[in-house]
Amino acid sequence: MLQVGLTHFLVIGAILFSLGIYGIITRKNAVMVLMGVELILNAANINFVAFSRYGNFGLNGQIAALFVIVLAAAEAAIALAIVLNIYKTYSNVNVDEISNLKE
Amino acid sequence: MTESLLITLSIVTLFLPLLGFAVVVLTGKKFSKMYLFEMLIISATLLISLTIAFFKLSYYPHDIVASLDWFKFSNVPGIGTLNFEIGVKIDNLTALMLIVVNLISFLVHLFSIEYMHGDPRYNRYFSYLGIFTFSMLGIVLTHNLLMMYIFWELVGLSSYLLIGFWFEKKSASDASKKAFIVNRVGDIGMFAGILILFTNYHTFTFDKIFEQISMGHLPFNSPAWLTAAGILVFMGAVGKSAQFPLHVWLPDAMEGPTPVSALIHAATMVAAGVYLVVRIFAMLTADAMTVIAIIGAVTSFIAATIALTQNDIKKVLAYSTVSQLGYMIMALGVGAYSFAFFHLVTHAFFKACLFLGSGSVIHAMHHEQDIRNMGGLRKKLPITYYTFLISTLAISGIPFTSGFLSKDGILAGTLTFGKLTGYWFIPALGFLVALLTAFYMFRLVILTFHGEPRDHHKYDHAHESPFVMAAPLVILATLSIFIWYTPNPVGADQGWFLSKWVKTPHTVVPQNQRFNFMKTEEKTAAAETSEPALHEAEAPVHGEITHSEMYTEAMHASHYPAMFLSIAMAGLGILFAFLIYQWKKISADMLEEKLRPLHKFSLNKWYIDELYDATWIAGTLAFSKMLYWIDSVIIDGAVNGAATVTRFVSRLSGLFDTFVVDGFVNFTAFLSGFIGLNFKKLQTGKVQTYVIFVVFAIIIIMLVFKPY
Amino acid sequence: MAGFPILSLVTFLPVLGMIIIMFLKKEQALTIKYTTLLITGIQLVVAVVMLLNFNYNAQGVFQQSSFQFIEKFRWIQVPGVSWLGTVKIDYFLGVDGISMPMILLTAIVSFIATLSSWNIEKSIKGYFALFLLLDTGMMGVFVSLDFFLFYIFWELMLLPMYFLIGIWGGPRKEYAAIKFFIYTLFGSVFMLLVMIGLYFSAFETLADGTKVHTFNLLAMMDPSNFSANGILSPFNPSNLRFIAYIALFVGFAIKIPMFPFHTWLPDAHVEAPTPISVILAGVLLKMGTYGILRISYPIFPDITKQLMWWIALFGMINILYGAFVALAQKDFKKLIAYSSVSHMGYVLLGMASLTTAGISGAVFQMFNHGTITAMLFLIVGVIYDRAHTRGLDEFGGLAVQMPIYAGFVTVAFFAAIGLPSMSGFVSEALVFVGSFSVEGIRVLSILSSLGILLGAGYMLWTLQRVYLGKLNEKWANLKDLDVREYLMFVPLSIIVIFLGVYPSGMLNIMTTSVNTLVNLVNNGFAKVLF
Amino acid sequence: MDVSNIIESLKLIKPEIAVSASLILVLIFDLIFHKDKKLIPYVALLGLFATGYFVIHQFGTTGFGFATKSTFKAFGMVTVDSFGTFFKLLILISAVLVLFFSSFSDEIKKTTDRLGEYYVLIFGMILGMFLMVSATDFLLIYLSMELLSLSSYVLAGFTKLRDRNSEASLKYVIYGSVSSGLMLFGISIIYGLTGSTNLYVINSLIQSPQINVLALSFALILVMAGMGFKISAAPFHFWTPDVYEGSPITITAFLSVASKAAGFGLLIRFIKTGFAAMTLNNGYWMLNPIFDWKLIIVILAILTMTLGNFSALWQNNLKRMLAYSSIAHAGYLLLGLAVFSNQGIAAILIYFFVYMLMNLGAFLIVMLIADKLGSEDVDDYDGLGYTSPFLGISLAVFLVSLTGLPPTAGFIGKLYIFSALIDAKMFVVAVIGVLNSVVSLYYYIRVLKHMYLVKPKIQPVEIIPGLSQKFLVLLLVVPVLFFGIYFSPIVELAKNCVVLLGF
Repeated sequence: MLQVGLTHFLVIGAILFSLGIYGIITRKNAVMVLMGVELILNAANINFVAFSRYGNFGLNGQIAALFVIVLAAAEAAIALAIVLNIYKTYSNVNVDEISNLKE
Repeated sequence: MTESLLITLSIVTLFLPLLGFAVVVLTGKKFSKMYLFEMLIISATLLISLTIAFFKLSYYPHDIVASLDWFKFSNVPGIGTLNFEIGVKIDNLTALMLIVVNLISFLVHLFSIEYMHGDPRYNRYFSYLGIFTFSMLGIVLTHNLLMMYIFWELVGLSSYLLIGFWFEKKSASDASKKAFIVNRVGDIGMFAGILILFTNYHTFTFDKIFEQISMGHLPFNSPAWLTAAGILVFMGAVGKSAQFPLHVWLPDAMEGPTPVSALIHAATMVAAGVYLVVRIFAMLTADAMTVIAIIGAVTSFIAATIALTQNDIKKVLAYSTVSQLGYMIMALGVGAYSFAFFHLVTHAFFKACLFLGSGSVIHAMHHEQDIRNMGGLRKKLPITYYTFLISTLAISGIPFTSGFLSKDGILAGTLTFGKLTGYWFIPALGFLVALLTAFYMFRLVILTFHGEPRDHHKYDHAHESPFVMAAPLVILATLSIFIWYTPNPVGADQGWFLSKWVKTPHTVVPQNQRFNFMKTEEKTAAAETSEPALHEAEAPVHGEITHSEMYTEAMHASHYPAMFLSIAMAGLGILFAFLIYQWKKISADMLEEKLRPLHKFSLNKWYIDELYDATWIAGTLAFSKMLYWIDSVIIDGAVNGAATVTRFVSRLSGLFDTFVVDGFVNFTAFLSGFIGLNFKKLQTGKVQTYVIFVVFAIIIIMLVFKPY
Repeated sequence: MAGFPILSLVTFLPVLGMIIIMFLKKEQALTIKYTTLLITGIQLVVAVVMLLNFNYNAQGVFQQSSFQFIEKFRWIQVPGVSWLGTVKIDYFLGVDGISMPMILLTAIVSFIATLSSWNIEKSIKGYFALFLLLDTGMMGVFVSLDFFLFYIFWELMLLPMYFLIGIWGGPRKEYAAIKFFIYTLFGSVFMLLVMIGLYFSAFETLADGTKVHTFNLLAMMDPSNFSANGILSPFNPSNLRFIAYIALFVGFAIKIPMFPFHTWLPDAHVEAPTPISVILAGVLLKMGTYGILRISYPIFPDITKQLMWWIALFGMINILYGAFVALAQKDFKKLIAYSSVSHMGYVLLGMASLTTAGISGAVFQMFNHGTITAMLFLIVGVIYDRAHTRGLDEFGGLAVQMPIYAGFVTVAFFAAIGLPSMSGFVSEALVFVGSFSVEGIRVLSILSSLGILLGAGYMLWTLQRVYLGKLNEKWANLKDLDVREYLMFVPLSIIVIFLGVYPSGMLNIMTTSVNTLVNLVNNGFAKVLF
Repeated sequence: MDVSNIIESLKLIKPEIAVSASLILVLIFDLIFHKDKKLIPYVALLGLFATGYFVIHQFGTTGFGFATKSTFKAFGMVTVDSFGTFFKLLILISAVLVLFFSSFSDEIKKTTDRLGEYYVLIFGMILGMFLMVSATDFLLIYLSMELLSLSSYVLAGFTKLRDRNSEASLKYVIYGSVSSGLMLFGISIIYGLTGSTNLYVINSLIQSPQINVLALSFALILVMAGMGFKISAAPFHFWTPDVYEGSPITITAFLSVASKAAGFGLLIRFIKTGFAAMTLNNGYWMLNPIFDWKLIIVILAILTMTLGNFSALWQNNLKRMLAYSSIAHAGYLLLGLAVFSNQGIAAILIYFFVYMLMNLGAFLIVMLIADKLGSEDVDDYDGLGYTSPFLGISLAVFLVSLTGLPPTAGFIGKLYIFSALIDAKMFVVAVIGVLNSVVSLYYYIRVLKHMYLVKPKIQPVEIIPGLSQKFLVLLLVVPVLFFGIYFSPIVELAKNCVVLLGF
């Protein structure tokens, strides 16, 4: 009988993390890139909660997860505002093309 | 006349010419008559010198020495006090040299008044003569090697200035440069020799060095080093006295005014080399003496053969000077010390006379120096002719002249040397040179003064020189007669010059390093050790016997053979000269034709200059160019090259500004540029690329780190 | 004199001048010039006053009590904690027989260089301000007895030099300036590391008996001040000391400049304006050799003895290499620059001998090279000012056109050749006397003597090409020296000849100190007591 | 956690409270006086001075704030000690200076209508930084870093005057959030391995042998990535040049000094609190051998300074050049950390103090020139040294100081860094360090070359700074020179601020 344990959560966290990285690297759309970031944050959240639940470490991890969720929201808000601004200037949100500052 | 007064006078006589130089050189531009001041000075110097010489030779049998510390290092670790002394030593040699130098200098000054008349740098010329006299007197008066070296270089300077006096001519400035540099080659050797002695004895003073050697203290405890020191110091003489292989500068030095040639390049400065060897004679080992004898003999032979074919009146005389200096050096090498010095003195007078005579001719012929354009001048320039003739007889070694006495002595010395050591080629060369000398000197006389004039235009304008030029000639010619040196016209041994004034010094070289014939016999040696006090009282320093009895006997035995042989040689030479040039019994052209290769070889001075040009000079310049190339290309910019590449790349990609060009142009520059360039490329401006880099960085760090 | 801070005066006087100049207006060009002249003049007078009060028998070198005109007070002090010892740096100035000649040299050359700066036209104010700052830097190096202070002065003159070459220099000035800067900085950063290493290795015992780390050079010379496990302690068997010596030496060698670090010199000289070339050759190069004598030798006597052959070898290479390359030059100034390389080789050779004669010769040569080369650069400057070219082959016969000038040229050239009766001879002779007497480097010494010959070669050739021969008609209107130029040459000529005739004037100053140094180095770390 | 603990803790965070209060005050002022923004800078300044008062008072105070667990000793989320206070002071001084900069800056003047937001965000940054340097709990570390980041993301693109402002902002936010994400993931793993987020607790737990070293290393490297981002250590520095160039110059200056200082404060505290077993009597730390910090820091340091210096060689834009230069300086600072000793930390503190003066000075001059010239391109600086001697000489002093030549303060910073290295016998690293500083000379001096040596193609503009601007420049020049000659005060201060609470 398959017991869902810590490892499973961690594997899911790792997969999310990897997907996040993959998204950040490959997506051209800035909003999609930001979604990749959200995936990473949530991967960490899953870890926190899982450790907290299975490790008998008290509630610290879960509280941390709550904070992260809040912060993720704030970050998303700011990031989207910036993307909006970019759209105003460049009329697109393709991160590849926004590369005047270099070398 | 106390000793201290003599010393004072000698110092005065030393510095007077310097004063003359300083005053004339500084004021000569403003006052056109400043040369008279120099004349005054040289007259005073001459008078004082004569006084000193008179008193020294008459009243003081021993040496008069005074010295002081020029500078010193006290409390030197391991040594104590290190003195750099300067000082004056007046012995008989000094006294005689004082007369020779100052007399000839005075006469040359006199001669120059007319000869140099009208030169734009007239006063400058006299000031240079002043500094020369000063330097030469320094060499004469010094009692140590350091000061000798200092004045050695200073005569070099005055020689440089005077040879290049007409520096507008390229040949003159070339010659002066050559003279200085060639002399420097010898000087380096001399300096090295001095260093060997100083390192071991911590003194430069001749007497102190000799004293230490005589006590058995050899340089670096090895007789080989003593030989080396002797030969190295002798190197200085090789340069200054124009011995082979450094003789090449002297003929070129004839670019200077003729009176200068008479004074510096015939009578005095070039004889300084001989004087130096005379000074260090006491410390020469047998090996060193052999080297010296060989160099002297070879030089005299080479120079004599070259003189045979030269057409420039001064060149002939120059080579004859080289040849005669070779004689003196050879004489020292074979141990005929006193004759060498004797020849120095006699040669100084008759050679000065010859040069001034040639000056008179050149002056009369309006600076024509080629003897092929002369002839028949006997009638136009009688005084010049007769004085010239007397001197020529002297140099050829005809009896009743001073030259005969000294030359005869030298030849006897070589003969004895050959007999005692088996080096027969040295006397052979000596006699051969005697023949050649007589030949080329008479060739010169005949072509210049006898026969018909070959350039009538110049001949017609020629006229005898005025008094100030003639008087020196007469005086010098008179001094070429035997009577000044000895009452006996065929043997100088009993004359005051050799019996009283010049005696061979006691050699200080260890017994086993001497020639057999110079070894102190046991009898004498015993006397030396048992009765040193008595010995000293009787015969201080110069009175000692250097040569063994064996030598004295052999010398005695070879006196007459040598005399007859030398007269025969001279006569033969003169005969040939007359046969060929006067009576034209043998055609000179025919001889030239038959002996073409030899003639060319002689005319071109054995191609020695060409050889040096092609090897040393060209080599040095090529080497220096190569080093400079290396310096600017390889050392400076392992990467001037790399920078070029960078620049090329920069143009190509259009990425850089002039930054690279004036950037670090060396390897680090290139490297940093290169690194920077690649780092720069990482900065693509695309944020996703950055993220990729970060991810990769993390992976790489994990791998490098190997925490597992 | 006791108590009067004469060394601070001589060092910081130029800074005072600089401040005065800062407050002057750009337009007051003449005032600025005269201010500078006055300041350097006073500096010279102060230096002479020091000389007059100088005690010839005081040893100096490693003994604080026998240094003269000492100024020492606490500059930086931070009380220590367990992991950080008391930080203590002294403002420590003093003079002994080795630094005194250098101080004189600096004062003389600065004064002459001021005279020669008279026809600078571009931003005069900046020029003279930087010039004076440079002066302070140079003087400071020669009077510091604290490594930290020494280093600060050492670096202080980099920037003024950069600008002086870079702004007032020739066509490739930017390149030359940066090359000079980078090279020197490259050397000095290593010096910095060694300095720190020594700091952590050496102690000084304070008055209250506590031991603190120190930058005091004199304390570093006493082995009893080193702890056994200090990184650069002589008791530490690691070879770090050896490496440190090399690093320090490279720092100094670049300044000398020693082959193969010399390539900045020709560029810097050629591009720098005349007065700066004069300073550069006259004083700056000496800082390298001075540093070796003041720091490397007494602090690392053991390594010095080990490496003496190598130092002599590089001395020889410098002499011969510089001379050969000089022979190949077509640019007058470059030729003089390479001749400097050659002449500084004698200094190295003399130092390597570790004998009194050799080191005295080296120090004396430092002084003489300073005055002689200053003259040579002034000579180049004179024709460059008039003809605006320095090509050796473009001239000829100037001796006819400019006889007075030619007279000074003769003096300077023959002094450079090492003609007796000129100061250069005495120092070169002493160098050879010293180096020849040491068996290990005798061969090198003999080979080096070839440099005398080559020196005569390139100098006389130059003399011939530029001054002798027929006058090139192009230059028939060049004027002879004016009064100001006359004033630059006369004192230098007098010094050169005076010291050639009476070398004791300079040698006596240094003998006691040099003896002490020789003892110190030769005895390794055995305590030296006379 | 009881009330008294909270009250005690509040006493410890007075400066932070003051910052927060100022933030709110500025916000309120902005709302009330939205027509006239002139007052806002003064209010902000007042707030900073008030904060300064508390910061200075905090020197010597130590304590843990907001302890979370009673089973262990009362370790808190916030640790107050002199080390942190030093950094707070540093941050505060640079904030004050940046405030002045802002009042001169043309860029900021053009956006006066949003001035309130600007100051509010700056206060946000300050608060984040204050918390960063005293945080000893991963949670607070993360939160404070985010607070700093979020404020700076906005500020980077604040002026919106040019395209590059927005671009900088976007890059910053993407790069920054990825970094913080990575770090957070790392933190979550550490939490899983040790069961705690408190550094002190982690320190004591981490010694147990059953810790999975691979996982821990991975987590720590991720955390390093986050912190490396803040201090722009290679290879996490890529955002720096782009963002520095794109941001308003005042913000660039602030980021390059304060943000970096906070990052370093955090990094040092993190390593020492988390991994040092004890500090030996001679000042060296005994680090827990579980992770080879020395190797990684040395590698990062060398990489950072080399990359920074060599890239800077090629820059024509002065801002960008200074960005790379600040990367290089981060490398030197990491060298100070790499010795893991109190000496090294003291060197870092000294260096930072000096770096603040000279770097802000350089940015100030660049700003003043850019305002007039409209360009930060080095080619446009040709001949400027003659027409604007005051600015020219001042910039020369700052650049020379940045190179590290005496007699400027920059030399003292370098001296102490290299002293620490030599003392720790890290000779090779020291040699690489000094060689790097030789390279750095090249690009700094290049600016001077353009100002003084290069002949201008067109007549250069004359820039005469106002009296207050001159005063501000002097305020930075004089200490740079003064501390170069007399540096006892900084050393004294640094020496007293090295010790972290608990060791």
